[in-house]
Amino acid sequence: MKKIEAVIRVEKLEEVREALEKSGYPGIMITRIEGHGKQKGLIQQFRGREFKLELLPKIKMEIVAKDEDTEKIIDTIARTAKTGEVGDGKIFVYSVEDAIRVRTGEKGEKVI
Amino acid sequence: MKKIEAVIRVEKLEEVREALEKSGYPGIMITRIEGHGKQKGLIQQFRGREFKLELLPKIKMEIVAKDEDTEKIIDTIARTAKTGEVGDGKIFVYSVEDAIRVRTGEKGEKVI
Amino acid sequence: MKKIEAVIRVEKLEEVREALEKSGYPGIMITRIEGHGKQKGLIQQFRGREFKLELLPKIKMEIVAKDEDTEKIIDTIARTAKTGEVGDGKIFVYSVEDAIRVRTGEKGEKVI
Amino acid sequence: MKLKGKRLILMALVILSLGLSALAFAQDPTGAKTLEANPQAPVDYVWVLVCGFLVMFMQPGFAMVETGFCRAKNATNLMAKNLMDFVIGSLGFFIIGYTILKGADKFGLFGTGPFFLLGGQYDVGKYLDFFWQLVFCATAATIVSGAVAERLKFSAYLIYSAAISLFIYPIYGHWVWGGGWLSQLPFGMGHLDFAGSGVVHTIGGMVGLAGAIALGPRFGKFAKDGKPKAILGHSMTLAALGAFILWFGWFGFNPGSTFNAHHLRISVIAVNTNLAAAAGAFMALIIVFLKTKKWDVGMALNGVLAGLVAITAPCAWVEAWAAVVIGLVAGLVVVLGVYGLERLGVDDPVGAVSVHGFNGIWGLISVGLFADGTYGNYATTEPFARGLFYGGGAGQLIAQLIGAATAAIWAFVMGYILFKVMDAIFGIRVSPEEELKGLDIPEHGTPAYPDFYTMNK
Amino acid sequence: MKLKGKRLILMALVILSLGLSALAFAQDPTGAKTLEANPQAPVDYVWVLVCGFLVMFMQPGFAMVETGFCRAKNATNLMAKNLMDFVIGSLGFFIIGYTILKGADKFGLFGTGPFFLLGGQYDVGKYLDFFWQLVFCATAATIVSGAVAERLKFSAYLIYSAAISLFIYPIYGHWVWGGGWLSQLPFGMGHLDFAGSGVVHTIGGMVGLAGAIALGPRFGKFAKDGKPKAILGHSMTLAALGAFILWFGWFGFNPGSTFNAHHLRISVIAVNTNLAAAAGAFMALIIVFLKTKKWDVGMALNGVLAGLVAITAPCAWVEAWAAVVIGLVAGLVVVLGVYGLERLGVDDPVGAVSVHGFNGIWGLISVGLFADGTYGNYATTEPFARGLFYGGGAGQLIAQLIGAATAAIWAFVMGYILFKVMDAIFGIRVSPEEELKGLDIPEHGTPAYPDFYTMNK
Amino acid sequence: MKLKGKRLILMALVILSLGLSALAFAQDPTGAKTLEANPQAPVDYVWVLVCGFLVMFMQPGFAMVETGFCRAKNATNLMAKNLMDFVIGSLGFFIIGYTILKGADKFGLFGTGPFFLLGGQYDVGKYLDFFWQLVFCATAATIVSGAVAERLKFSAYLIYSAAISLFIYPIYGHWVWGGGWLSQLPFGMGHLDFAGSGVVHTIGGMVGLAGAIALGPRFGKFAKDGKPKAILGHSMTLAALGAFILWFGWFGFNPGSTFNAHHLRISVIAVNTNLAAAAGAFMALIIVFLKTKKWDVGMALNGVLAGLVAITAPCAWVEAWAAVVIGLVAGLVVVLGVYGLERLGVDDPVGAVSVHGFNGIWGLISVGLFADGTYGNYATTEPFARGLFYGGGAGQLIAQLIGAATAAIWAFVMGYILFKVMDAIFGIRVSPEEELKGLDIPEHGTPAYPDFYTMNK
Ligand SMILES: Nc1ncnc2c1ncn2[C@@H]1O[C@H](COP(=O)(O)OP(=O)(O)O)[C@@H](O)[C@H]1O
Ligand SMILES: Nc1ncnc2c1ncn2[C@@H]1O[C@H](COP(=O)(O)OP(=O)(O)O)[C@@H](O)[C@H]1O
Ligand SMILES: Nc1ncnc2c1ncn2[C@@H]1O[C@H](COP(=O)(O)OP(=O)(O)O)[C@@H](O)[C@H]1O
Repeated sequence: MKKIEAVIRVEKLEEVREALEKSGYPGIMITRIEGHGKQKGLIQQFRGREFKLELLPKIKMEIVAKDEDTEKIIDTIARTAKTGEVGDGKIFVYSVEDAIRVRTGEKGEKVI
Repeated sequence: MKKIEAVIRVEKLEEVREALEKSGYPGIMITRIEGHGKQKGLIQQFRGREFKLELLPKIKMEIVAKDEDTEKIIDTIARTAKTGEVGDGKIFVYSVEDAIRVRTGEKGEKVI
Repeated sequence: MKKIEAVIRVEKLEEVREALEKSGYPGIMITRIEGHGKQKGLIQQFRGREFKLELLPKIKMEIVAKDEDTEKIIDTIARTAKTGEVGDGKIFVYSVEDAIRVRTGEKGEKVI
Repeated sequence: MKLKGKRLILMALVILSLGLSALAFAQDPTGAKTLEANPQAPVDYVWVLVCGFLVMFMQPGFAMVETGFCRAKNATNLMAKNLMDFVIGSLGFFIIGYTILKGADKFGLFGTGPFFLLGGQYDVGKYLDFFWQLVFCATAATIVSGAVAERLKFSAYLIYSAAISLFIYPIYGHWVWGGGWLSQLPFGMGHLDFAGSGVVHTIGGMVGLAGAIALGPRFGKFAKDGKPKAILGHSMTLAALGAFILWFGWFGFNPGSTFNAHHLRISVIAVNTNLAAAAGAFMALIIVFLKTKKWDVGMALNGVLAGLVAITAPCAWVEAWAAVVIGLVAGLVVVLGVYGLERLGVDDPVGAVSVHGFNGIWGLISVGLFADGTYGNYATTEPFARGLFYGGGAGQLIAQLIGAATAAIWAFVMGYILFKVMDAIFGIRVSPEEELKGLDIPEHGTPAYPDFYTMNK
Repeated sequence: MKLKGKRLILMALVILSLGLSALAFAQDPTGAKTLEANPQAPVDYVWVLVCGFLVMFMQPGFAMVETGFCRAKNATNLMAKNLMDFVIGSLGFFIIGYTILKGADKFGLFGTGPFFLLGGQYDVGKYLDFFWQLVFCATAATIVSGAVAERLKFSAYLIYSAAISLFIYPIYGHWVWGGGWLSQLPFGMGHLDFAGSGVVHTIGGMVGLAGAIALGPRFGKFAKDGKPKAILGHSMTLAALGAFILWFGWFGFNPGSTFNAHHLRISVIAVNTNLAAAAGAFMALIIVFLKTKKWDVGMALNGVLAGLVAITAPCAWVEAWAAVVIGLVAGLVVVLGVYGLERLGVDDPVGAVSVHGFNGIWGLISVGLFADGTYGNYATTEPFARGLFYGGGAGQLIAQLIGAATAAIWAFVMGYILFKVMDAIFGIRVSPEEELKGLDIPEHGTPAYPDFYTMNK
Repeated sequence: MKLKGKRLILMALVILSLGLSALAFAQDPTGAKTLEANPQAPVDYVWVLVCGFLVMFMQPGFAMVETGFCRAKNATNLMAKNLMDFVIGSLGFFIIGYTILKGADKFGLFGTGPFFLLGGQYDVGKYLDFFWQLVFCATAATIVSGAVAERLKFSAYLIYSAAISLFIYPIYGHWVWGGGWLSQLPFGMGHLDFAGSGVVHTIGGMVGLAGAIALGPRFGKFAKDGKPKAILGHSMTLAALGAFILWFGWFGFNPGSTFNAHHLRISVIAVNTNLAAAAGAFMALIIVFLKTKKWDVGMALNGVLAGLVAITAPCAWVEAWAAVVIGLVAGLVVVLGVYGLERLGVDDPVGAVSVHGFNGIWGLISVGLFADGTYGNYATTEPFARGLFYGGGAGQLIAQLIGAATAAIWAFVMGYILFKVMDAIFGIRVSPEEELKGLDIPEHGTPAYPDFYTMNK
């Protein structure tokens, strides 16, 4: 089992989720984070004074998938989340040791 | 060291945390996420128009524990978070390479 | 590649980020969490009635870094996040299997 | 001399026409005859209407205080309740409530007459009175939503709203303001309640108490050992906004209750209203500070409202320093009330019972103590009300105590029966799951803040 | 007898001076001459000003309803629009709008005269009238922001604000209230619109419809198959607060439109206004409950406003039960309107078109049905308006239908041309990226809630 | 002729009684004698009271603007401060402040007489005046909370509130409105400040400046190189709501300051007030747009308030176009003020100093320029005020400059001493940790938004 962790643009959430829906995925956790990478900060303004917001709102998606599905899911995300501009985000992959389904108490890859 | 990552129902947070409190746990991180799995979306309504919320609010708990405590903690969570209905959530387990306590700078399993 | 996951005080976010900025880091994800560890709960009050908040607001920072940079980043965080009081937080380290840059589709350590 | 003479005639005209203005020329829908009979009427109409608008504006005040003091997951539900009690209240009071309150007295118990403002009631004076009575009735209705917040079914609240505006409020109101038995008590000047500490606030507060008891406390309000726990509201800014709106609206509530701008006493009433509110907030803030060493804004806001409720009955009959004293005591009463109810295991999420129920009673009593003989029964002519401290003896005080007890018992009993009967028939409390999730989505389908990450406590 | 005589003289004086008060003693900046001519003027001035203040206070009511019903990412933008339409409206109406509305009539089409309140207009009576007309104009202007919310460029909104206050509103207003052709229709008493169901609300609502159509729906409002989807607002508490503020402000809007406190009919108007609002909310709540089994607060709030808009034209001419009926129908109209527009693919984020446009028309029509012959053309003397149900025949109804059709067509056509021309020149819709991110940061630089974690939907 | 004669007599009666109304029949707690002496009094009482209620309602306006412009972590604290300054202000002004302001003049410096509204002050006219003066005093008090926001200890704020209402405000107020030396300057008609650009706003704003300087800037306001950084407020919707509420309340503040509804000039005042506010917002929006290419709502809201503050002194003495000009300049002043103070290293979180302090001064000066000879010293009879541009010479302007300088110096010096003395005794600034965490929990125990995920910036 792998965990796929993707940081994407806030505006892309709906599109990516719909693409995943179509191509199939086991489940997802979505977290609203703030990120900082290569993308320049956002200029905001308040009562005439400008300032730079260094941390930009981003979406983190986490999917725990069977090893064999990992590739396809990563592809789907990478494809739909892309705009080609700086700030598109990154996808990280981790290994998962075990999984438990709370409702039934089952363990292992089959709960995914 | 293992990281136990549990996705549970929002309403179960208090109960699970109290159960953990009783049975003992080293520390916890709680994140408010939105999830999507087998559970059907929630119907909401606004000015006469219904719509389906695909992403449901969930709670993610993360606990980094010593290897030997992992089983018990997973058990406690799995037991108290269970309602038997779809949407109870999942628990994932990862391995942790190192841990540092900021206050003291100590490293390794002992900081847990 | 490693993922460095640090839980720090909310008030320390700005300082830590600036220190990282100076010493260099590849990118960051910041999440607003609630935590519970050794630190005692916070007493709050509402209409004359006091109560203890068990879960305290904390900041979780996650940085995926090349193996060789890990040490320095951990050091920077541990140094600047420290106050010496209970509640300073912890840093956990995980191994990362792969990384993909969405914008270009590139893979591996070079995308960090 | 000549001038003086003219002036006296003018005066006489004014006074004469004022005397007639109440019901004279009934059934004058156009208003021309009423104006002819009383050329001074316009300023009274303007005064009563503008004050009535301010009283109506107390509705969002209550809505904001209640929602601010409750959790985000029930905010839509509280908006729904605070809206619909005014809606149902307006319609119910129109259908029959007004007739019971102000119709022809029967046995000193209730009024009778045509419903729906029909049958000779199409008259500018009648409509003015109806408007005024309506906004007061709706204020009593909306008090209860706070005490039963976060767990009462919306359908039960709709029925409750109808019940209070159709008869619970109008009947008691008739006793005091409609010529009923309390107004004719043979003590002092009969039971006096200038702007409704009793009629509006004790009634609302004690029905709320009945509801809170019938429902039981919210999940999580008391620990297993019975120790009360705080459940924080979700917006101190909205709560404060609401309290300020109420303070503002109260300037319609109290001064407007002269129902007559020719009672220049309105300026005294305005001053008293303001000072009592300030004193109530001050006292509540200080007491809690002494206990917890924190400057507790929530309690200070309750203190504002406590002072306002308490001064509502006496505002026309007392002077400024007495208003300050009445307000200070009100601040004490609300703090003791909040702690006391918690000790008794009663869960009143916003403090409505202590603010309105208990301080309504205190306000009624204070008339019997502080009335200083400068204002009459909605009249600037003798007889004037006089309390114990101003040589009026115990008569007025007795009348006040009887009225206060009557209000408290009537409201509590009627409220308790109402909620218990509904509970027996269809259950008035939402399911535990709905309570945990919050009432917004199960009852209304609409979360209050869908764009924000909220916690569910 | 003597008394009676004096009284009659007094009356005569009052009536005489009232008759003169409108324009008599023009160019009296100090007000002393006006007072001398009409010693009863102060209460009228107080009435009109206080009601005018209440109408001005409807601005935050609109702002809160609209922002509450839209998403957090556009909240700053909605504040900006609701602020600046009042700002631009005030200045534009000052520059020329007022002259077009109330200047010397030309061909029954528009008014002429000096601009900028200059040229003999420095007069307390003139300024009073200007103030009153200004707050009404600004109300019409602010209605549109809801219909075009979440996608119209701010610069386009500034231009639109100027256009509506400079001529779209004043010209139609002149036809009805400035002595123009609609007021002189040879049916009934000519077209009647007491407080502006048509002049203010139909105009605002139909310009809004034009804007909504010209812009097209928000991204995500309709699925690919054309099925409408709900886009939730970000704060039910602010939306409810806004609706309550509007309800409160409407007590200035309607009763104040007598422009005269000596019309004691103001009490009837206040009662009707309140009952129609309540009935509208009740009906809207019930209908949606029957359909979805949820108590829909958002629609109930729309129902309040629908009832208020509908009663705005007839409020002075009908009695209480008719106000309830008018309100109930308004509740129905707004629900059907909201569903109907969605079916037609029109996206009106806050329901402004159904609330103001459609119910404005219903309000105008209802005058022709329910007017009961107790009030005249802003006069308490005959002739009185009489509708179909009160033996007045179809005359008044015809006048109402002509006026309603005129308002709808004028506003829609002018609005459509305006938005289309702007669109052709510089594009009125923000870019898709800006729409997705929300208008707050790209247009204003300022997010509304930077301290909160918000979702972007 | 006969008619004319009666009318003149009536007029004479009215004018006579108005002349007497102020203090005639002192100690008439019932109000009957006052009414007899002046049958026209009711409309004046209604006017003054309703306007006073509106002024009181400015309190939540300030509260919402300030909290909206500050961070969520200090929102409870700002509610506490905005509540308690009104509470302490009400009590302090009752205890002694009113006597200092309006008591028997001593040396042109302060008033003397009985405290606590005792000693022959139990009189409807006195209470009316007290109410009016009280709400003005409380407005001055609440201005300061914005300038010292997010870092001043709550206990220090309580003491400050007492100090400003007990003597800082009353003494200066006495100089201008209590018959003190400024009102008797031998230039023009003496120093003129119709509704308090100076008495209320310059005083509040300059005490605020003293506080902001004594405290130093908030942590994070200036970069290490001294460059100012923006610290965003937490709710543009609440800030806008607050500004609208203030705009609304100002219609009580300015027109009500005639203290007399028989001055029909109130309509001119209302128009001027509205136009200046609009012009201020317009100018502020445009200037910042030219600089940053963004439509800055926060500054536009400040512009509204700037226009309102500036027109407060001249509103009764100028005509509409002048009000627009005064407002436009006010918009410029507030923008320059905000940028200028930042350049000087002064941190005024909400712009209170620029809005109230600087524009209060501008408002005072503008009287000396634009007063056009159509209104007197709260009188519709000659002598009328006349400024430089209307052939009045420099006399009035000199009186205005002297008054403005006096207000600025008095307030700044007293404020600075006050804050510095408190600081020396117990320290007025919260600890750095408390400032970082926000004042809500350490000072009050209550977070403002516990159900929401908030960021701590
Ligand atoms: N090494 C990293 N560790 C953690 N998060 C990262 C890392 N690199 C990028 N991110 C996250 O991805 C987001 C987008 O990255 P950015 O560098 O701006 O774009 P791009 O992927 O186009 O280079 C950042 O805001 C940050 O949250
Ligand atoms: N494979 C997965 N990867 C990530 N999150 C998951 C996965 N499966 C489930 N989840 C999370 O768990 C939540 C509950 O899962 P769900 O499938 O609805 O219930 P159940 O565990 O009863 O099948 C989801 O909302 C989602 O956030
Ligand atoms: N074993 C753990 N697993 C997950 N989170 C932890 C763990 N230990 C500490 N934390 C997080 O770190 C935060 C600070 O830890 P705490 O024990 O209070 O301070 P200290 O590091 O000084 O002992 C906690 O609030 C919690 O969120």
